[in-house]
Amino acid sequence: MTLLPFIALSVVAIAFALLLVLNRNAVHGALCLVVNFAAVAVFFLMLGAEFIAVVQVAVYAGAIMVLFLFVLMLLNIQGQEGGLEQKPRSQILIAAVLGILLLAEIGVLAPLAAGLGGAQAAAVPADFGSPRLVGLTLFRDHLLAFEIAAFILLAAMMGAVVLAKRRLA
Amino acid sequence: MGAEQFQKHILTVITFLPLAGAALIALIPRRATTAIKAVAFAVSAATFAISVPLFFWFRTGTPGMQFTVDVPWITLLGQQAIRYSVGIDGISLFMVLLTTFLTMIAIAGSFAGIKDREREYYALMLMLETGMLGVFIALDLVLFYVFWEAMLIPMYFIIGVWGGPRRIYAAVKFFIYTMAGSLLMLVAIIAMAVMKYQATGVLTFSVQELYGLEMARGTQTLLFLAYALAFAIKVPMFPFHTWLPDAHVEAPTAGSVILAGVLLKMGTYGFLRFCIPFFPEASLAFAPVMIALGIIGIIYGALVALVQPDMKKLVAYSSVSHLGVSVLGIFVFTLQGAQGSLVQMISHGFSTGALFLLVGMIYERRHTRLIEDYGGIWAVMPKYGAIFIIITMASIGLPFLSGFVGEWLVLVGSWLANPWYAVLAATGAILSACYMLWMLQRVLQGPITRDENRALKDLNFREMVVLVPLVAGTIWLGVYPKPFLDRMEPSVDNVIRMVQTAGVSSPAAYQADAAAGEEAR
Amino acid sequence: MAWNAPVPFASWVMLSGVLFSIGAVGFLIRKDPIIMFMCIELMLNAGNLLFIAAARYLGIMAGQVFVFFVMAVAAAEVAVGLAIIVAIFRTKSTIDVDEMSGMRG
Amino acid sequence: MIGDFLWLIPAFPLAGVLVNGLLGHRLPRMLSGTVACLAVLGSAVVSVMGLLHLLQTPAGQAREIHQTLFPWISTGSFQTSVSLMLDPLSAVMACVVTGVGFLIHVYSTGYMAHDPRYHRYFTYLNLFTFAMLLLVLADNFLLMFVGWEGVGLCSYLLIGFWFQKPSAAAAGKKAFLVNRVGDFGFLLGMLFIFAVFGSLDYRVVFDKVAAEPGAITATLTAICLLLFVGATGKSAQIPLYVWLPDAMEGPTPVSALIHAATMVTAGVYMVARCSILFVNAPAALLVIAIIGAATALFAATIGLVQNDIKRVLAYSTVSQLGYMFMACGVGAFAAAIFHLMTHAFFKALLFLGAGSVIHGIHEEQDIRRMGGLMKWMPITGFTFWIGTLAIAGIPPLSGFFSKDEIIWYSLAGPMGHWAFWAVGVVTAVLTAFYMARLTFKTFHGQPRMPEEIRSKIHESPLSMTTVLTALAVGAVFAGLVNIPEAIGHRLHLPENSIAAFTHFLEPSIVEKKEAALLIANAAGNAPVGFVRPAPHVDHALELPLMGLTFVLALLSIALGASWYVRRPGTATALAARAPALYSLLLNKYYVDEIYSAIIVRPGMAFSRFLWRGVDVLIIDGLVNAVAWFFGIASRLFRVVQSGYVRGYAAGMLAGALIVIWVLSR
Repeated sequence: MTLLPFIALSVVAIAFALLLVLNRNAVHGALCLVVNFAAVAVFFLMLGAEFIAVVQVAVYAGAIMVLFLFVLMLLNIQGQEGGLEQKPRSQILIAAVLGILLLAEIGVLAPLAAGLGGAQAAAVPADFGSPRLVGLTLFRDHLLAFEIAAFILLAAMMGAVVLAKRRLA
Repeated sequence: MGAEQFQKHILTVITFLPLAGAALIALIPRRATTAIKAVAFAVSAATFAISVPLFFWFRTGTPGMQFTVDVPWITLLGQQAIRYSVGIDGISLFMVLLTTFLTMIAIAGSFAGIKDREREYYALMLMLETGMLGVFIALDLVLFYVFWEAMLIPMYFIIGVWGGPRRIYAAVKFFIYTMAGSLLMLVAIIAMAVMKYQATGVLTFSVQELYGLEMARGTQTLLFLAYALAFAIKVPMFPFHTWLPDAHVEAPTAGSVILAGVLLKMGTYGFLRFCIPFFPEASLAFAPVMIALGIIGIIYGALVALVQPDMKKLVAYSSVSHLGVSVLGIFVFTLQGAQGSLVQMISHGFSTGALFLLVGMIYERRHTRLIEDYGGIWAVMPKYGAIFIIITMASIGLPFLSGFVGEWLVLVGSWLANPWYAVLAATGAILSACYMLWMLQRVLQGPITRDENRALKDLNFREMVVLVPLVAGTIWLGVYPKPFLDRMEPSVDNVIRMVQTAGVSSPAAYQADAAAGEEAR
Repeated sequence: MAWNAPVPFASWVMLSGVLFSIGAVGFLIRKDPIIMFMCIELMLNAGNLLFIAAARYLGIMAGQVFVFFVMAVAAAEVAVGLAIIVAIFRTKSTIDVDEMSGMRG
Repeated sequence: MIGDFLWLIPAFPLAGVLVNGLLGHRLPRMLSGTVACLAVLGSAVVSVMGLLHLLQTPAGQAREIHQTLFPWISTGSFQTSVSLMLDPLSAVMACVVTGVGFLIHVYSTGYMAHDPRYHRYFTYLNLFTFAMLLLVLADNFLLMFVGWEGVGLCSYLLIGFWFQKPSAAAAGKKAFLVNRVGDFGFLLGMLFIFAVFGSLDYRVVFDKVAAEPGAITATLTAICLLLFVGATGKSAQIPLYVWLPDAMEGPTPVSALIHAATMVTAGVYMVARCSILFVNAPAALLVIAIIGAATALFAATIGLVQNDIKRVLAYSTVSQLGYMFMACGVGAFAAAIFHLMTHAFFKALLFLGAGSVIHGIHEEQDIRRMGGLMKWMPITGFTFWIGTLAIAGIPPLSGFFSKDEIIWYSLAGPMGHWAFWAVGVVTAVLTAFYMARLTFKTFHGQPRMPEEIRSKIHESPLSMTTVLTALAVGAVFAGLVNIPEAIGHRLHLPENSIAAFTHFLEPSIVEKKEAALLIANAAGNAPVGFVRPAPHVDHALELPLMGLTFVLALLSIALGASWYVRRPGTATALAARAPALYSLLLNKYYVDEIYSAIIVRPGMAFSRFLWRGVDVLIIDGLVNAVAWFFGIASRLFRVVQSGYVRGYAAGMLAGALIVIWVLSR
């Protein structure tokens, strides 16, 4: 997990993120996002979180992006999106300012956070990111959170079904 | 319930009987108005009947609380902090009697006046009575505050639903004005309980225990101001009085009678029961301010009453003036002053209650409250005229009528404190005569100018039955006030002594008076 | 700069910050709700990245578990969001965010 | 034995009030009238019995009867009870009130015979008698104040008896309010007394003052001046006399009873009762004397030109009261009370005479449209003449003795001064003149009534004329009670019959010689110029001075006869030559207009300003402004809910930035 692959991958991730934002066509955007998620999954691998990397690919890239594409295709809302120019000038200006502010803030805070994480990666057991360890932590320390997550998903499902169901009456 | 058991729980019975009556009325079908009126009057009469023995069972000569009941209610932090503890002493005895008496009279008085939604009206009146009684007998600050706020709600509806044209504005103004004031008091109540808890580890809201609470001078001033504001709005004292004329003008007759007869007394009662005993030093420090406001209230109220075109507004401003006397009586910290202020409260209940009934009666006949719409109606309504004159004389403080006893004692009390207070307050007597007699001249005397007035019918039997007890009350209190004064003296003396002992530099007059008072008894 | 030197934690923070701000700016700029959802996903992902990085550098498993929950919430959020968009599209045949201001105060 | 009957004196009229008040309209007129008269007769009998009892008690014993009825107001050190006291002064007053009162009650049964509210009139009259008796018999200041305001109330009710007449209603209100201003002073006086002496009972207060005379002169002066303010209000002295002339709106018997004989004398009674206080406050005495003299002269001048028969008598009453106060002022309290008693007789006689004149010629009160009534109403005319001679001070009638005694003591009394004497004499002359004018214009000369009335003029019924004759007898012989030493010695009368009245009043009033000592003692340090004992005036002067006033009075009556009977035109001619002065007097120096301009109108304007300006505009405005402010504030916040989704997002992001920044600090 050395510097070179890190920089290469981050350039890829950032590039595709920018492509997503600037892209006029929603479908192309979705694809860019998929590539971005893949890059992040590789990052997870670099950081020793294999299980999460796989989950990332399966859930994010797989399920969520597919859902996006599915909705895009279903609604067929091609081409409404004008270029950046029709957007109201003020909105872009605010967005730009806030973006720069955010970047500056992170620039300032990153070195501080360095102290937190320590220059060197901590010594970790071999199977650090393995599903066994993740499952163990998940069900021993965070069982309640897990149950709540289950409820959230259930509610979301019911909500989505109710909202999108075609009204028969 | 055995006799002595009944005597032990008499206060609870008196307070919650009207509530039970209200519930009973709610069951009666809406159309059976006569039944509703009968039940309402029966319940209020029963409450009054039960409260009368209080006057005789009351042991004169003991300053402490009597008929006390003390039952834990809510436990906080493992301690029974909030208790249902009730009791009356010389001060609150007469307030309770006045409440039950006036509510009975008000209910009887509103039979003709209220034409629609009688069921809700009488239920609300009885709930109001429970609220009022609760305030006077509560010995636990939270219980007191609960009743203090609960009592606002029925009054709000009575003004808001059965009132005059601008009733919504008046009801909302009345409600928010009083509520805003009393919220500060709530903060003060909690602050006191917390301070007591921190100091002694005992969490209690009982008035008795909180009496001797030690606190820094600064906090005491702040807490005093919080309480004083709530009660000043209620009295109402000079700058906070503008809700009263609107509330009175828009309220139905019986509403005005109760509003003036009892609700205003909660302010002055509050000063005597809570403000002064809790914060003696602050009371002494603020006494000049309160006295000044009281005197301004007397003169200002009278002057503004002079030019009112509307009779009810005139009587409302006269209440500001009369209660200014009462406040003055309290804050001169002499025995006579405080007793005078209590008598003034009772006499104001009788005379102003009767005045509102009288104005209500001709309003029911002519549907107008403007003075110039009347003239010379004494010729057409002799009985009405006679009672009107007696009540007017009581209101302006003619000797051998109740107004004089209160005013005289307050003047004696304030002269002992500082002669100039009495001089200024005594001008109130002249001014009150001016506006009352001028109103009387324009309404009762002179030729009958409008022909509607020619056809006015005199008081019928029911109206006489409503007015005669009040007239009798003013005469009895005026001619033979001794039973009243004897029952009040120990408790009032107790409160005044608290201030005197706390007061570092109380003027020599107090000592002389207190000493004289001692050997005179 | 030695290319095989270990990656300091600060650079992970920088990376996720950049990704997050791109997502935020993208959300503000674009009018198409679908794109906005994607930007939100991007932001969430940036968060996850930082979680994992911190878990790795501090050696605590909780970070990874938390990412797990974030994903659950993200999934729920997308489901409901898209359902809303479908519902809106069905009624107003356009899903331009600026027109949808019915919920005005 | 008599001691425990005292409560009967006020009780009888009270019973009359209850009977007439509650059942009156059911009773036939006759019964209601007789009940009222009997009530007053009852208390008259008891008071006379009391008087006789006092007369019989030998000089040594205390001539005082006490009876405590019930405790009234008692809190801490302030203890008062409703208790009555009969001593020579109150006995005399009680007899005057009930005696003259009874006669006027009988007169009223005739005068008010056909009034629709007959029973209500007698209720008020009885209530008045009750209040007056309470005032007179009280043994402490507070109970006296009860009577004091009670008579004020009854005078309000009786003046405004015919309340349909707007002028009567206004006059009633004016009387009550002016009285109330006076009572305000009295109230403060009482408060001061309580603060200083710790009690309001006469016995306690007077003994403390008598114990160390001259000790607290300054406070006593303040107390006496405050009490005197009350007296000016009640007894119509400057500046609070304006209500008495308007009080003539009431029925004439009321004017006779209340505004001549009894109520207005309450002030004099109070000053006499507290003579021990006043004597120890010479400055106050001086003020009383000055105001008394000024009022006497001032009112007499106005009386010269009035044309309403009752207003002339009203101003004459104010003037005579001025005399009484002047007498008190110079220290001759007994003389004041003596004049009060005689005045009660002849002034009541004059008023009732005027009443029967008005009754006879059917409600005509303007003397310019009367004349030559002697032919039609001989009895009224004759008794009226007796009253006129009495008030003018023609011997041997009562007026002569009482008025001349006052004039003499205004020179020779403890605070006497020749200026007072001069005012006394001048006023006596004016009094004689305007009374002569009134009598001649009414009863002599050519009748000036319109033709149709002349046939209907009739003498008053028996019930009225008998009362007139009874009062005439009183007016003639009342004077003999107190014959002055100068005349007494000259006629070698037995010692006890000389100045009997003054000696009788001794125990309750400060005797002149003792007063002189006390005043000298109290005035020792007072810088006031006037306040010093009068130079010793030898008694030889008394008779010649009396003769002088008598001659002057005769002259002015003759002048009156010549101006109004022999050559009727002269008065109007004289008036034409000095129109400014005449109109000034006719309009009573424009005092009423001045009062309303200085007090009433600005007062009303100020209250209107207070109401409109301060109350509605400022305070209520403030309250509504608070409400308006919250309205505006909430409207402002509404804008934030713009519905522009991305606006919210930007807001959220900005918030996030700030939070990050804050957390990282």
